[in-house]
Amino acid sequence: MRLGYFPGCSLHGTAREYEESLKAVAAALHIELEEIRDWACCGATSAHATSRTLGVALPARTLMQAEKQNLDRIFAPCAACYNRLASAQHALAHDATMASQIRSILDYSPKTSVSIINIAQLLSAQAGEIQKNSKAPLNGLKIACYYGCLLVRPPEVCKFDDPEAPNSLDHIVSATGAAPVAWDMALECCGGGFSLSRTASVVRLSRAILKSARSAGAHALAVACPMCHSNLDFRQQAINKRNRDGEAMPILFLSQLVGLSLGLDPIQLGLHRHFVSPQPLLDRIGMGKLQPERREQV
Amino acid sequence: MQELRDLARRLLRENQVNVILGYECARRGVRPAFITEAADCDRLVFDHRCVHNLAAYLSPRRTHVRALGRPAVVIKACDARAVAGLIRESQIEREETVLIGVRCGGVVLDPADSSPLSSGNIAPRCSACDQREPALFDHLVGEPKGAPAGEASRDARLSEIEAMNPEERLGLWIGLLGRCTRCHACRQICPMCFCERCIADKTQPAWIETSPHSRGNFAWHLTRALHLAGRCVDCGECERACPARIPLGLLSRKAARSVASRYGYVVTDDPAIPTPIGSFQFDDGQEFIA
Amino acid sequence: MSRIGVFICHCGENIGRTVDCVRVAHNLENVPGVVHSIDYKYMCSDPGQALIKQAIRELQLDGVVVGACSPHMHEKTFRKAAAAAGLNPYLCEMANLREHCSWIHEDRERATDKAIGLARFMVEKIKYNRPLATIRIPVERRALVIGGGIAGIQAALDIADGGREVILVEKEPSIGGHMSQLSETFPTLDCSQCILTPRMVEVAQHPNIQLLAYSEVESVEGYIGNFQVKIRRKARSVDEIKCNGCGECQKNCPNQKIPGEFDRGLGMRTAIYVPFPQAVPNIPVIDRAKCAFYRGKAKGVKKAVCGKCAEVCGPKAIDFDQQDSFVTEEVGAIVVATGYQLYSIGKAQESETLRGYGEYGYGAIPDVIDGLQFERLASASGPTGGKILRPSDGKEPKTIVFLQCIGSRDRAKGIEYCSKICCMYVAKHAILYHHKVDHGRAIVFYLDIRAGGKGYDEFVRRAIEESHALYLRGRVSRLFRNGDTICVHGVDTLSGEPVAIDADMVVLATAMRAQPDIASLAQKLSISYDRHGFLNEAHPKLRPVETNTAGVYLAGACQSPRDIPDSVAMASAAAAKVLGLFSNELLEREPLIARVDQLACTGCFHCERVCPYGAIERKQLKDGKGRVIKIVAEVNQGVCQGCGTCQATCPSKSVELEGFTDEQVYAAVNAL
Amino acid sequence: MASSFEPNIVAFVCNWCTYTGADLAGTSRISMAPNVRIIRLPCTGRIDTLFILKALERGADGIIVSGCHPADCHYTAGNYHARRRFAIFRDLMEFVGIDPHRVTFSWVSASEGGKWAEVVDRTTERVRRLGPFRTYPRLARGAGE
Repeated sequence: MRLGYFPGCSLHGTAREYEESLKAVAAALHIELEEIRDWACCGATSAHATSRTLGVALPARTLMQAEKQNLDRIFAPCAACYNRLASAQHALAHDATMASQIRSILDYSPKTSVSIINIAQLLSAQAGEIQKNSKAPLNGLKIACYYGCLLVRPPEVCKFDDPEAPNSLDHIVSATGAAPVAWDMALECCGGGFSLSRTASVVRLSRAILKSARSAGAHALAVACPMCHSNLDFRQQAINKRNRDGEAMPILFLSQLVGLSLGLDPIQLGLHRHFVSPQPLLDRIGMGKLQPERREQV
Repeated sequence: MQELRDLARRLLRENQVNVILGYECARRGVRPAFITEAADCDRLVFDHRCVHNLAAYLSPRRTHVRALGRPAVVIKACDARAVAGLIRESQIEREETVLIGVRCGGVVLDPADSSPLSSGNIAPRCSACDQREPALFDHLVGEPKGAPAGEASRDARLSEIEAMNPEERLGLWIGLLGRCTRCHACRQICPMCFCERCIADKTQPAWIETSPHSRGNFAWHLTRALHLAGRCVDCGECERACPARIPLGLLSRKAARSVASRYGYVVTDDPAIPTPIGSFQFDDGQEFIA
Repeated sequence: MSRIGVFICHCGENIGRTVDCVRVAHNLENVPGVVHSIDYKYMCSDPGQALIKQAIRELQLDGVVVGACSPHMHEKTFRKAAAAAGLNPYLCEMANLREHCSWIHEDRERATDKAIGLARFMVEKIKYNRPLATIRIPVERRALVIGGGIAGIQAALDIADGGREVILVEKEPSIGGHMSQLSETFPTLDCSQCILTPRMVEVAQHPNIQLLAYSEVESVEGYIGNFQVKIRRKARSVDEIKCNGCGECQKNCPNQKIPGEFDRGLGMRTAIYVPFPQAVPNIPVIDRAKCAFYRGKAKGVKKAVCGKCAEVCGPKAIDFDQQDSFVTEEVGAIVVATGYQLYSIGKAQESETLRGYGEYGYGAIPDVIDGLQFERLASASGPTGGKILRPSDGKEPKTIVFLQCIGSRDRAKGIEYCSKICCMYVAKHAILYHHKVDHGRAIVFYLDIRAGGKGYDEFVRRAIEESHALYLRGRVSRLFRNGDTICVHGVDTLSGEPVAIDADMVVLATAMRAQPDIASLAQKLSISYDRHGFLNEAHPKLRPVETNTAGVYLAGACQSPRDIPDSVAMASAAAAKVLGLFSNELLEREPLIARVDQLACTGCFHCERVCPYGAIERKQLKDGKGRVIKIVAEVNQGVCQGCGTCQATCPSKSVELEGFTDEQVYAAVNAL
Repeated sequence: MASSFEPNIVAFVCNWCTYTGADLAGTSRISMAPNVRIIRLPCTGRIDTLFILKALERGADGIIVSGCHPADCHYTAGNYHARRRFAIFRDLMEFVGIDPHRVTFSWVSASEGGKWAEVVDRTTERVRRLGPFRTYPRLARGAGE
């Protein structure tokens, strides 16, 4: 299977481990990821918050690049990137004024038939393969699947899972051998892009999520968004210290969990890069020690 | 060939049927044969010259054939679609007819043409055909055949006409249909035209003008194509029979394209599948309706 | 046809103002075949009709064209007048010069030209009209009622009291429907069971009613006055005649822990069970999916795994080998009263456009229940004996939140219509809760309060003012578990403030939806349904209980969301229609139906394929010696409704629709 | 084309929806072009493509075919059958070069008097722009005869 690949900025920066683990998992599942040449930032939260046109034009340009490369399916692992690409495509297909504006900006009119998929779509289609190739099933692990705001919403754009009671991540986690827990906060906001500007809000929101996962008995949280990961992972020390909420909760990318079940090396999966060490988790499934000397500080 | 003759002989000897509808050699090429004696079965042939759609003789309106008794009929894959049509539309009973399916690698355009089958003389519909044998039969005879020669670009002409502007199209059809003399050979030879009294012959009221005059010709051929939509088996007999050489298949194939693109319907030799006109889906396309 | 009279009406000024009626009449005079053409101020008046009658008699007219208003208005009037003068009524036609001409045009000249054209159409058409005779068909004066809820019960009793036999078919083991599950009813708070049960017993004991419970309609053939209905009697595994309803079998059934459908999963039942103690008929049924005997058999265990019920049954009524059986009944009319189902919250919906409400955690959070479950909690005969207790821990909820419009009025993910009953039953729940729980706090999230009806708005006011329910106008976004409470996040749109409430229990007022299998029933009956699956009435205002298939009537929530009084009123109306139909031995029908030219018919049966009513039959044509020449189509006069789809489909035009024959249309088109 | 051209348009409509809708337009006094004359049939299912051909032969410049919306058919399914018949017929007409814009197909319910007036006015305006239907007269003289 050949897929167009849109890493987005985070996967080359703060979420290197997401890309590392993705590439390792893709190789193990024989998925060929072909990076879109000269892709641009999706605009994240800032672009469409300031100008709707810019928020569509940036992803539209990437769609154009992909089209020129003859890619008919694009995989965007970051939930926010996915959301921006899909929203832009939706706007091009349903908003004639916007479409003509974008046409004049890019001097090109991107087709709206290219399919854009996120990690939940990709891996839930591979659930059978994951289960079949599982070398180290994660039996006994309880995972809270965290969808966040952008993976399955808005429904008219995402159209692949129930926007209020999704189960695609749970489906994937089940395939790794771990047990997804039933919890209430799977779709709540972590604070998103306010990490630096309104840290207190982020801490309050992220704490509620961690608390809910903990009370549901989860050993770790599985995420699909670098922004959510950074809020829940990086801010957790502050949260836990201030509130004495309990033990630290490792935050893993979905691809890392899948990688572990496929028997890939934890270091190759970038597990050593997290602030909250996933070591207790590894201990629980009887995996070795993460090499402390290889741990890099970001 | 021997297999076919032996089978025919056995069917007649065992009184399973009274007549074999098949092909025999004629002065020029082959022609339909109606064999009622076991001794005559050696006259039967089947090869790439057997273009005729013998299903047409099964129509209850062919009383002279009916009079011969219970028939066995030699059918190619395309002819089987016509047999299925006749069963579907209650014209014949499946159990009353013995179907001898023949494997076919394509036939020539002109039954009088005795040269070997090549991309030069093959009937265009055969180049586009991917069915080497019928699925509807009682007996299947003949050696397996390879794919026929020629380009499978059957509908290029159709698309070409669709791409013309309306004036050009109208001009084209005025030219073509203007040649029609209303001899109705197209209707007489068509296996799916089996009406007791054709609409073109109805005079009270005369919806279709009877004189050979372009205006009535348009009404006739449009109506015929509509009646054949989802029923035409594309056997090409109408074009072969037309003394004015009007490419009538274009109209019925346009209708076929219309039902295929709108309703995903393709004519098959399964009598259980209903025709597209006469059935419907709640969400059938209606882009043309205000 | 050669002696046609044309009568142009001025309709006072209505036509005359824009159409020069004198010119129209003069012009038509010159059309071949017209022997008489006049205009008059009011054609429909007595003197106007007298003019027509006089002309028919004196001039021996054999066709009458009245140029006046819409035939929908006065066709019957003029045909009656023609008939009174001895002319066959179907030789009288109308040209619509008012609605379709004078009222919609201003230019007198052009309107007059058009009026002449319209009248010409009719003159040419009528030359081909044939005298037709009204069709009379016998009526089988027994009725079938499908569905034994309150609507079906009412319809059955009314028809039976009118002296006609009724067959009442109910698919569940007992009649009673949703109403039997309710605690009290709004706005009077009388106990549902107390008013319903006597009616159920009356059904069972009525000499004119034959009750077929645990049965379903398998197929319907025929037409008004003459339906043949095949009914499947599902195997109860209990002999209905032998069983005396003692209940020993239930007491001894080892499987006591099956969540009961009647209690909406809040109470338990056994594998052999009657759905509720007041069931009619009071005969148990074995749930074969749950019964150990059948499970063992399905697994291939040779020896009977269990047979407790058969052992304890005195009259030996248990019949493990019972099979579905079929009965066929002849009836003249059918009342459909199949009721509704509740919107299944949070579950996969069968329609892709409906998405459910995962955010409310129904099914995941045990103390989130639906309205019907609350009814069971509040019911004196329910699983808690009428106490409001939480399903999770049996505690009394001190704060309860009701959410209205779950599924209803939500175009984004539910259905757009209003379910009509929820505002009222939520008010009822709030009042019942106030009665049953001391110092309890009830909060209602609503979009609008719709309380139209006798005593309805007063009832809602009572919930607010006397039962102190707090009504907040707004939606709830999400429910979270918070320890053993449920945190309700919503918004009060009147104050504009977000609200968070810690509730002990949440009740979702879910939408009323059409029955899931309505399409197949509608198909059997040849009636139509809307896109939500509610059955279509013949006319939304004037024929609310009839359908477009003559002889089939509607009652209750199968037609649209309805409360009990509406359902009962509708059922009585349907019963009145049935009794009206049954008041005659013969039924008269308009003769505007199809007929086949059997000489020309080829027997391809395209007509049979397109006929919406199954009116086409196959007929063998035989020669003098009795040999079959061919098989041709024939129209069943009782079934055909005269749509004419057969004629347009017939390739050889061997079907004609009386009143709209090809010759008639052709003649009109030729008059262009 | 001379702007004074007034097209001759025939409407074949079903009795239950469009005819009644046109009645409603009348009772509501909605003014519309006087070019359209209605022929009433029980159902769109009864409306034959032959009607269209014959009307065009007899000098109609435009045609309207109108009936009940899907799911509203008085006879439950006549309009669904008609929809397929007309869809294929329209494709064929277009294929032989007869301008399909001369024929308007529409669903007008008994309550859509306003929509009926729109259909009438729009069709009249469009056919007026297309000019008289000369295809058939031309055929009668006949390029190929």
